[in-house]
Formats: sequence, structure tokens, C-alpha cells
Amino acid sequence: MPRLQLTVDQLRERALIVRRDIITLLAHAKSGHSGGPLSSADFGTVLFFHEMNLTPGDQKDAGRDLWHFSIGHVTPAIYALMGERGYYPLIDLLGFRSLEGHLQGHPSKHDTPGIDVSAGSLGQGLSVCCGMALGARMDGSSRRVYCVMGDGEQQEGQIWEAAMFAAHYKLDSLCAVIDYNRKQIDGDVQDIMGIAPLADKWRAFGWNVLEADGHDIPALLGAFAQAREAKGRPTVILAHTVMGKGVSFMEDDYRWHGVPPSKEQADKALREMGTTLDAWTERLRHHKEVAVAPSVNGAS
Amino acid sequence: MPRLQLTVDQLRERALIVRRDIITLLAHAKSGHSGGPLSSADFGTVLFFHEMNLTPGDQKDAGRDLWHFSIGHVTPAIYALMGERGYYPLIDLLGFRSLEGHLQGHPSKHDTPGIDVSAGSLGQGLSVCCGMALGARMDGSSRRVYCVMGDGEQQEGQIWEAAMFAAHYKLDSLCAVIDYNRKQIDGDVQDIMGIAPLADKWRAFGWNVLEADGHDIPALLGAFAQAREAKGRPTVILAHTVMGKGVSFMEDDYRWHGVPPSKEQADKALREMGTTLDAWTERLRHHKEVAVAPSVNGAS
Amino acid sequence: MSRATPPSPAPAAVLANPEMKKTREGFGHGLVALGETNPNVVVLVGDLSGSTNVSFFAERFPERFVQVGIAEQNMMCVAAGLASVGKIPFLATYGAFASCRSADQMRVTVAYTDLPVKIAGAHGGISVGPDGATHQAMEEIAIVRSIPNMRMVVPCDYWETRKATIAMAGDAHPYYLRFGRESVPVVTKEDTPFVIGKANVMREGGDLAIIACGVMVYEALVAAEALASRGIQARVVNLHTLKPLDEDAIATAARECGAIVTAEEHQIYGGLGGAVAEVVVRQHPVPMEFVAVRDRFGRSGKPEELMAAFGIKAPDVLRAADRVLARKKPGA
Amino acid sequence: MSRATPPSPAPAAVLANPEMKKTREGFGHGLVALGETNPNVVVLVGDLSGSTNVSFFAERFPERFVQVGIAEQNMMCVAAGLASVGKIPFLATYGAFASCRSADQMRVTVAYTDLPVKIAGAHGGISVGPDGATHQAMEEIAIVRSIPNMRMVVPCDYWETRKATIAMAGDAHPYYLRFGRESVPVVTKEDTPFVIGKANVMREGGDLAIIACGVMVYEALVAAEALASRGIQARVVNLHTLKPLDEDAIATAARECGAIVTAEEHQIYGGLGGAVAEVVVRQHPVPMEFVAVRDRFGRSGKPEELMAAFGIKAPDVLRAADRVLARKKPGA
Ligand SMILES: Cc1ncc(C[n+]2csc(CCOP(=O)(O)OP(=O)(O)O)c2C)c(N)n1
Ligand SMILES: Cc1ncc(C[n+]2csc(CCOP(=O)(O)OP(=O)(O)O)c2C)c(N)n1
Ligand SMILES: [Mg+2]
Ligand SMILES: [Mg+2]
Repeated sequence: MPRLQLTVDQLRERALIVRRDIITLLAHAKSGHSGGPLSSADFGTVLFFHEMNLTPGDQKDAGRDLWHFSIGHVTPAIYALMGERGYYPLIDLLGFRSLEGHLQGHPSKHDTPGIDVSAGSLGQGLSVCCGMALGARMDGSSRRVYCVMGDGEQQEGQIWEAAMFAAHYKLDSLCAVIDYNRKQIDGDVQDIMGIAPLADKWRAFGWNVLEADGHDIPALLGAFAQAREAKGRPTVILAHTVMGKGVSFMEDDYRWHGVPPSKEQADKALREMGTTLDAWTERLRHHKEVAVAPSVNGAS
Repeated sequence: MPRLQLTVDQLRERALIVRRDIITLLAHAKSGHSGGPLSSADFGTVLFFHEMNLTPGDQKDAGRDLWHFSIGHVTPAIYALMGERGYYPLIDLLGFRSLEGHLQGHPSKHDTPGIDVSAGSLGQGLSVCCGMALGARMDGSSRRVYCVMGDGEQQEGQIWEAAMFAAHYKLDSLCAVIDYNRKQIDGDVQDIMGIAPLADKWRAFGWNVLEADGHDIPALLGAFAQAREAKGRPTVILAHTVMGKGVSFMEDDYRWHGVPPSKEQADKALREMGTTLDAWTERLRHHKEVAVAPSVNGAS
Repeated sequence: MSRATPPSPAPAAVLANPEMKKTREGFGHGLVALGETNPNVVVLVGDLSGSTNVSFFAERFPERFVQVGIAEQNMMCVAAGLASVGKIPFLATYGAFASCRSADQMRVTVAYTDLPVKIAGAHGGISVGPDGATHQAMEEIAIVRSIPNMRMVVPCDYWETRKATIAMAGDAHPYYLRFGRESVPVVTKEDTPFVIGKANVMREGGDLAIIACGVMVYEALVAAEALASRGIQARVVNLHTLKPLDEDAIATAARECGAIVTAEEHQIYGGLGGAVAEVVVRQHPVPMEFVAVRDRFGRSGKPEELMAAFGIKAPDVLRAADRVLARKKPGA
Repeated sequence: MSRATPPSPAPAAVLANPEMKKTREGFGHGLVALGETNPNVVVLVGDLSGSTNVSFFAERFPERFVQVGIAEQNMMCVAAGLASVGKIPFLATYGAFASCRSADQMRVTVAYTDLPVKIAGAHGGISVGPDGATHQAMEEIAIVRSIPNMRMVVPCDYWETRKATIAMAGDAHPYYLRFGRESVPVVTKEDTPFVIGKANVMREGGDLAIIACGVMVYEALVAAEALASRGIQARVVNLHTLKPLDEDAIATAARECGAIVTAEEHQIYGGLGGAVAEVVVRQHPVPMEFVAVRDRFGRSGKPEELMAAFGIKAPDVLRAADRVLARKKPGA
């Protein structure tokens, strides 16, 4: 059952788990990004635990869906999602960004099982996904392709090259999600280099544009379902999010874009989420199984 | 009187002269682009002989307007316009693309007097013009900046980076013209990589968008005048043109994008324009003065 | 190092009046041959079908041909995406754009992921002619060689380009293939052995070695012929693969000949000459002279005229040979 | 070649316990100094104000600071446009993007036009640490050196970065300045002479020369100290300018020392080692050994840990010295 299709409550619970993982792995690495990973946690969870047909451990499965984070810096979210979905033991999260571990600062195909294409330079991922979608279509496959982008990232011209391409080739198996958290490294996106009106831009580039509260699980489920219906053009979901979502002292503050919490801050954050740094570290250390407990069943 | 502001009839006549120059210089070089230069000839003439404040021979004049062709391959038009406007003797046109001449295949600052920034790789020019406009504003100057782009060129992502930048910084001294001839090297733009709806794209990127028949001199004059009025945002004029305009056997045929006419074809083309290859070559060879005859007076 | 068959000097007559053929046609024909045998081969182009000769493939296999328009960054990453789902994508544009406009995409998405994307950089070198500096790519060797996982081939003629095109499709790593615009002398044969990473000795000799790639292999052969008429035997090494480098062929040349001239249609810094020098000083230091473009942008002109003006014709190779021979240690 | 004051060996104690300072701070402070004296200096950044330290300038001179967002191609050409109307623009981003994402723009618009755009590539080298391979720029020397008209400086410490920043503003050509992320040992003084294009001899010696740039100058000094304790005198040359190259300093080192080790925090192909080798074989062939990253992508880890794992710490320089000394001709 590669599409898990968890229920809304299960997804909420899972997103909380992912957030706890993010904070914990960052605190251990003492390096990495907090803001974007937390804003991506909800739609990421919907993707990994409901929307996408994934077969962890069988990367060669030609039927599975494809996904790629163009914002390579949100590895804390990517790795937590992958770990929870069973790509590798959760204990690996504690080796984030270390020389010994396999979880690089930015996604690396030859280090981490489950990564298809390496990333880390912004603006390139949508093009990669275009190639995946086109290749799948050449093979007569109906596998879908999901691309996660940032809002600051929209400033990269290559995104608009890819946007043009995807519309030109009517790549309707392609669904992009933009983590519209209104922040980037140096501050507010609208101050740094305004991207508004973003929906108009994507429409003018020929895309089916959907907007959703990026922390509202039912809204996200609805958007992904709608994307599947769109024929003849690709879909982009503007997921309106809050940077640092879920940690009171991080929310909506761009200064958390690229720094990890200290151990103390992490413990504080985890207490807000109903656990502690020690307790959650213990979970990661010992919870070696595929993270989806057998009691959790998909809806289909 | 650096803005010549010729009359409509004078501009029409001047554009015809520019087209004759283009054909003649191409035939002599036996190398170079025909299609885009001919589609650019009319708005180019309006720019050089009406709209822009130019001071040929005094490149250091901090009051003159700035212009830059992002489509470096339309040098036949650029060089003809410059020659006619008095940047160098017209005879130089006959040395186009030769080792001895100063007129390189693509614009080169250190070869050709009057070129501010070299070009030849598509998609870079609008950014250059953004820098010019911003620099002028820092200096408190009101000089205007004109950028000529191609329609195929709109596929380059850097253009959209620059578009975003110019709107963000409200560069209203910047006016871009797109030679919307619907053709590029490999065929029709809409088949190669569709750019429609182009006006919507520019609007969504925050620009003042004007459209005009790119061969209708009064319409072009009107558009440039309107662009001067726009405050707080840059203007782009979609100049709807015909590739190869003015030469019956070249019009609307993409295969003329990058090839020159043979001597016979050039003579045929020039006869359509009321002269011959020999006669027009003679004109270029001997007409060494600043090309604007004293009888031609500007309107202001 | 494999020895070309025959390694004997090309007859002066052939050198004086060589068959002329375009390397880009070798690329185009190689693609068609691949298309016929390998259904995974797909071809992408950035609005330059004709001048890169991918039009040959496009006509035969339209369903495996992807027109990307003028968007080289996107093209590089679309190719990567295609490779990630099992295709063997060739992408074609001018070398100036293949190497520079999408360098970051080549580095991060293609090379770091180590995907079998094959990058064809057409219009390499000053011999591009009238288009001028911006279109005369002369930095590709330096750029591509610096990026880990990349492989690079600079074939010398039609046949070698055809063979290189076919060979690189069979290796699951990223490649950069550099070729030119003009017709150039055919100096190999249809059955001359071609192995990626193995230099071909085109002419034996022990007085000095001329190591060249691309069209400069022909210029080297012409220079060697002139040297032979003065009793000097120059070994001519066709170093078609710039990465991985045939270090043995280079070290052997240094040891056996004691002096090396390199010849390339490329900037002098970080090109073939630099690659050879890096091996020479580590393995067997000998005097070297470089025939290359001397850190200058190109300009418009006729191809042959430009090659002469920029100092990379056979007489320039000859002069470099004389210089290096004068420096060679008597006993070496 | 100018000789640093004093050229005498840095005392072992200082090397063992050096003052640590960030080169990027030298850049940031240099910009502020420029801002105070030269109203034409403007600064552009691609959403990396803090980590490139252009924030220092932005706070002081907000009206001359241009935030470009994440659009490196645009940034390079906006800088060119600013330069064309008389500004002296410095643009800053990570070296991976400065050198690769906007390589075509650097080549065509900036270098071919020969505009005084100053490109600051931060986060050069494996010592970038935990961000990993994509952010560890190690190809810049090869790329930038291949492009005509470009100049390039890789300063060794805080003071040299500050001086280089100020010096390049005074020269009307395009520059690339490469510096790192971490605090590195301060091995020069505020008043150590710095002249673009003139290598500094940091330590005299005639048994071999260690030619280095960037943080590797420190590693070279440490290695030289260890060699001295064994009675071997190594000359340490700080080759801060990679282009134009101080060919005299290199040739002199080859002639006087007879053996060279190069040390750089860069890929092994086409970097400082390659640049030195190109001069050595043309002027005075001697054995060389290269300390550099061996054509591999970087990875996440702690800076020091990575430098050791990738073989570019003082012990690696020492081993290279031993290898080259073993190869050195007795009489040379
Ligand atoms: C091409 C490129 N330029 C710059 C960077 C450095 N960088 C990493 S993340 C980032 C900001 C991204 O903003 P956004 O997409 O909004 O992500 P968020 O900060 O919301 O996580 C920048 C500039 C990069 N990784 N790649
Ligand atoms: C970056 C870049 N890619 C490719 C080219 C090659 N090229 C030159 S002109 C051209 C087509 C341009 O189309 P368009 O802008 O419509 O100009 P037109 O053909 O109408 O003159 C191409 C692909 C180039 N000069 N620069
Ligand atoms: Mg954001
Ligand atoms: Mg067009």
C-alpha cells in the first residue's frame, strides 16, 4: 500500500512527530536550517503520508511517484519525513551534517538512500522535475512528480524557464508546491525582492494555480486532490505558511532561516510540542523500525 | 540638439535607409543575421532618430540616454543605425565581421565606438539596463535607458530576474522594447517554446505594458511617449513585427534569422527598396559625413 | 595508451590536401546511430538544431527529441531529470553556453548527482569565425576539468567525433563533448581505434612530443612533417580525452622525448597544456611550450585567418617545437 | 616579487597558537573603508548579506547597497550596468554561485566588456564545513583564470583580504576575490606589503619551495617549521594573486629551490598547482607535488576534520615535501 493515505488526525500527529524530529536532529548537529523545514512540515507530511505513492527501499520501482525538494536547505524536514517513512533507521537523523553520517547538509544522491537527484543550489529543482515528468510520459508511465520550492527561490530565473517548459509540454503529472512563508535569508521576501502577485505570475506562465493554507491538513489534501484532476497543464500550489511554524519563538522570524536551536532552545521547543530533547533523542535512537506503526492504517 | 525628433515621414525615409544599409553590409560580409535586424529597423529608427537623446562622439556625456541591444545578433541593424546617426563613417559598415573592421559579429565595446556594453549571449541585456538605470538614479540623473530584446529571448530566465528587479526598484526611466516577430532560430516561437500570453507575464511582473505595431511609426512614437509618462514602474513595449520585414522573400520566414543574402538576393532586395547593391555600396563608400543631412531638422 | 593504426607518419600529400569534414556532422551522425540501437537515448536542444546538427536525430526520432528553446539552465536540469528516470540524454548548444550559462547546473545537479547527461558543446574555438568573441568558446577545458565526476572528450575530426558520441552513451557518467563549426581535415579512419581515456599516437618520434586535441592534431601533424624534413622526429599524440587524462601517454612522452609542445584551440590557462604540465611536473619534468590562445578574447574574421592571427596554426607549432628543442637538455 | 616584512620564519609559538580571524570580515571591513573614501563604490548581494559580511557596508551606506535577491545572473549584469555608468560595484554571494551560476554573465558582459566589476566569492573551499558539497566552492581558480581580462586574488588571512578588497577597487578591471567562511590564522600584519600580482615570500629557504594561497599559506608555514626542525629549509611563497600570475616568483623558486610543492584549498585540476606547473615547464622544469582536493566533491563535516579528511593539512604538505625532495635532482 504505497500511498499510505493517513487520516487527517493521523497526519496531524505525524506532522508533529516530524517537527520534533527536525528540532532534535538540528540540536544534535548544531548546524542547519530551522525556519523552512518547520514551515514545510505539514505539506511535507501530507505528501509523504497521503499523497505520494512511495516504495522506500525499492528506488528502482518504476511505478512509484517522484519527488524532489528544490530547496535543498530544508534537509531537516526531508530527512525527518524520509526517516519516518522508512527510508532508513531514525537513529541516522542524529548524524545529520556529520562526517560519519550519510545525511549531508544538502540532499546527496550518493550518500542518502532514497534521494534521486542531489540539490543545494536554488532554482534548479523544477527543471529536474520537468525532466522526470517528461521521461515518465515517454515511457507511458502515469507516475506523478512532486516538486517543493521556496518563495524566495521564485527570484531565480531558471524557475521561470522551467515554468514555461512545463506548460509548453503540458506536463500535467507535475505538481509543484511553494512554501510561501514570506521570508528568506535576509528578511521579508517583499522587501528583499518582491515576488507578488505570485499567483498571477504562474497563471501567466500557463499553470493551474491553487492556493491553500499550508498548515491546514484538509485544505492541503483538497489541493493535492484537485491537482490530480487538472489535465493538460501542470499545477502549482501556493502553500501559505509561517516560517518556523510550531515553535513559538521561531515563528515568522527570518533570523531562524539558517540556524539551529541550541540544546536549551530545542528542549524548550520540544516541551511546547509535548516532549523533551532527551526523550525525543531516545526515541530516535531506539525506534529503528519503519516509523509507521502497524496500527496506523491508510484510508484506502 | 541630441534628440533629433524627426517627423514621421523623415523617420519612414530613414528606416528605409537603414534597411538598405542592413542588406548591403550583410551582402558584403557574406555572414550575419537578416531577419531580426529587418524586424527591428522601424522601432530602431524611432529610437535613434526621435526618442533618444544621443551624443555620438561624446560617449562620456553624462546627460545622454543609454541604450543596449540584448539581442546582440541584430548588429546589422545596430551598426546601420549607429552609422547613420554619426557614430562612425558609413564606409565602416562594409567591414562588418571582418578581421580588419571594427564591427564585430556581436557588439563589442572595445572595438566599436559608441557601444557601452558588449553582448551576444541572450538574456543578459535587461539586467545591464537595470544597472544603468539604477546607477543613473543614484547620481540624480534623469537620463533614460532603452533596452531591446527578442521574443525568443524571453525564454531566458534571466530576463524574468531582471523584470522582477526593475519593478521592485521602480525603475521608471527604463523602457524595454521586444521585437515580437514570432520567430526564432529553429522556427515559430509558439512551437519552439511558447511565451504567450506575453503581456500578461510582464504585467504579472509589475511592468507597464504597451503594445504597438512595430512597423507603424506613429504608433511607435505614441508608445514611447506613453512610456515617458509612466511613473513608478518600468515600461515594456511589445512591438509586433514581421521577421525580415521589407524584403518580400524574407518576410515571416524564420530561415532568414541567421543568414545573409547572396549578392544576387541583396540586389533583388535593394531593388525592391528603390536602389541597387552597387549604388548603395557606393553611397556607403563615399558618404563619410554624419549621416543626418543638415536639411533634416528635428521637431523640437 | 593505444596506438592508432597505422601509427606511421601521415603521408605529406594527404596532409597537404586532406579530406575536409565537419566534426558536428560526426556528432549528428553518431546520434542517429545511437538512436537506432538505444531506445533510451534522447536529445535536447536550445534553439540550435541546425548548427549543432541534432536536426539529424530530430528528423528520425521526433518522439525522443526535446526542443527546450533558449533556456540553457533549464535544459541542463531537464536532462538531469530525464537521466534520473533512465534516459541517456544528450543536450546540445554552443560551447560558450553549454560550459558557462549552465555551469552551476552542470556542477550541482548533473555532476554531483553523477548522472549520465551528455553535454555537447558545439562551436568550440576561435575557428567559429565571423560570429566573434562571445560565440568562440575557449574556456571549456578549464571549466569542465575542474568539476568532479565530469568526463571530457575533444575529438580531432569527423570520425573521432562520431565514435566519441557513441562511446560516451555507453558510460553511465556525465560527459562534455567539444567540437567545432567548420570543416576540418580528416586525420583518422573509420576503423581507427578509439577508447575513452586512451590517447592515440598519430605519429612516432623521439625528439619531442607534440600533444594536441581537436583540430590542432592536424596542425601538429603538419608541423611534424615539416620537422621530419629537417631530420627531427616528432611524436604526435592525439589526447582526445581531457578527462580522465591518459597520464601514462603523457609521462611516456616526457620520458622518451624529453620535450613537449602542446597544441589546442583553447585559452592558454588551464587547458590541455595545463593538464599535460600538471602530469609532467609530477612524473617527469621536461621543458614544454604551449600553442594556445594567449588569454585573449576572440574576434570576428575568417576561421583560417583567425587561427593564424591567434597563433595556433602549424607554423606556430613549428616555432614552439624549435623553442622547446633549444631548451631540451642534451642528454634527455 | 616583494618580500614580506619580516621574511624571517614565523616563530613556532605563533604558528602553534595563532590569532584567528575571518577573511570575510576582512572583506566586510575593506568595503566599509572603501565606502568612506570612494563614493562610487556600491555593493550588491544575493540574499546573503550576513554570511558575506556586506551587512557592514549596508548598515553604513544603505543608499549604495543593492539587494538583488536570489538571482545571481541578474546580479552580475546589474553590476556590469552600474560599472558602465561609472560605479565600482562589488557583488557578493557564495563562490559556488559567483563562479558557476553567473559564469556566462561574468565572461560575456563583465570580462569581455572589461568592466570594473568586483566579484566576491565567499565560502570558498572545503572548510565551509557542514553545508556540504554544493556549498564548498573548489573550482573557482580554474574557471576564473580561463576567462580573459579577469583578475583573481585568493588572500591568506584577514589583513590580506582587507587589503585586497581595497586594492582591487583602484584597478579598472574585473576581479574575483575568493575567501572562506571560518576563522583562519592571521599570518600577515596590518603593514605587510600587499601588491596585486606580486607574490609574498613568507619564509626564506632554498631546499624546496612551498607555493600556497588562502588558508594553505598557514598550513605551508607550519609544514615549513616542521621541515626546519629536520634541517630542511623550505621557502614559503604566498601566491595571493592567481591572475595575473607572478611568473618571476615562481621561476625564481624553481631555479633556486629545485623542487616545488603547491598547496591550495581547491580542486587539483586547473588550480594554483596547475597555474604554477604551467610556468615551471615553460621556464625551469623541476619536480612538483600538489596538495589539493583530489577531484572529489566535498561533504558535510567540521572544517578542520574535512581539511584533514581531504588531505590538505600541514601533515599533507609535509608528506608532499618529502616526496618532492626524494625526486629532486642532487645537483639542482
Ligand atoms: C543559487 C543559490 N543562491 C543562493 C543560495 C543561498 N540560499 C540558501 S537558502 C536561501 C534563501 C531561500 O529563501 P526561500 O526560498 O524563501 O527559503 P526559506 O528561507 O523560506 O527556507 C538562500 C539565498 C543557494 N542555496 N542557491
Ligand atoms: C544564451 C544564448 N543562447 C543561444 C544563443 C544563440 N541564438 C542567437 S539568436 C537566437 C534566437 C533568438 O530569437 P529571438 O530573440 O526571437 O531573435 P530573432 O530570431 O527574432 O532575431 C539564438 C538561440 C545565444 N546567442 N545566446
Ligand atoms: Mg521563504
Ligand atoms: Mg524573434
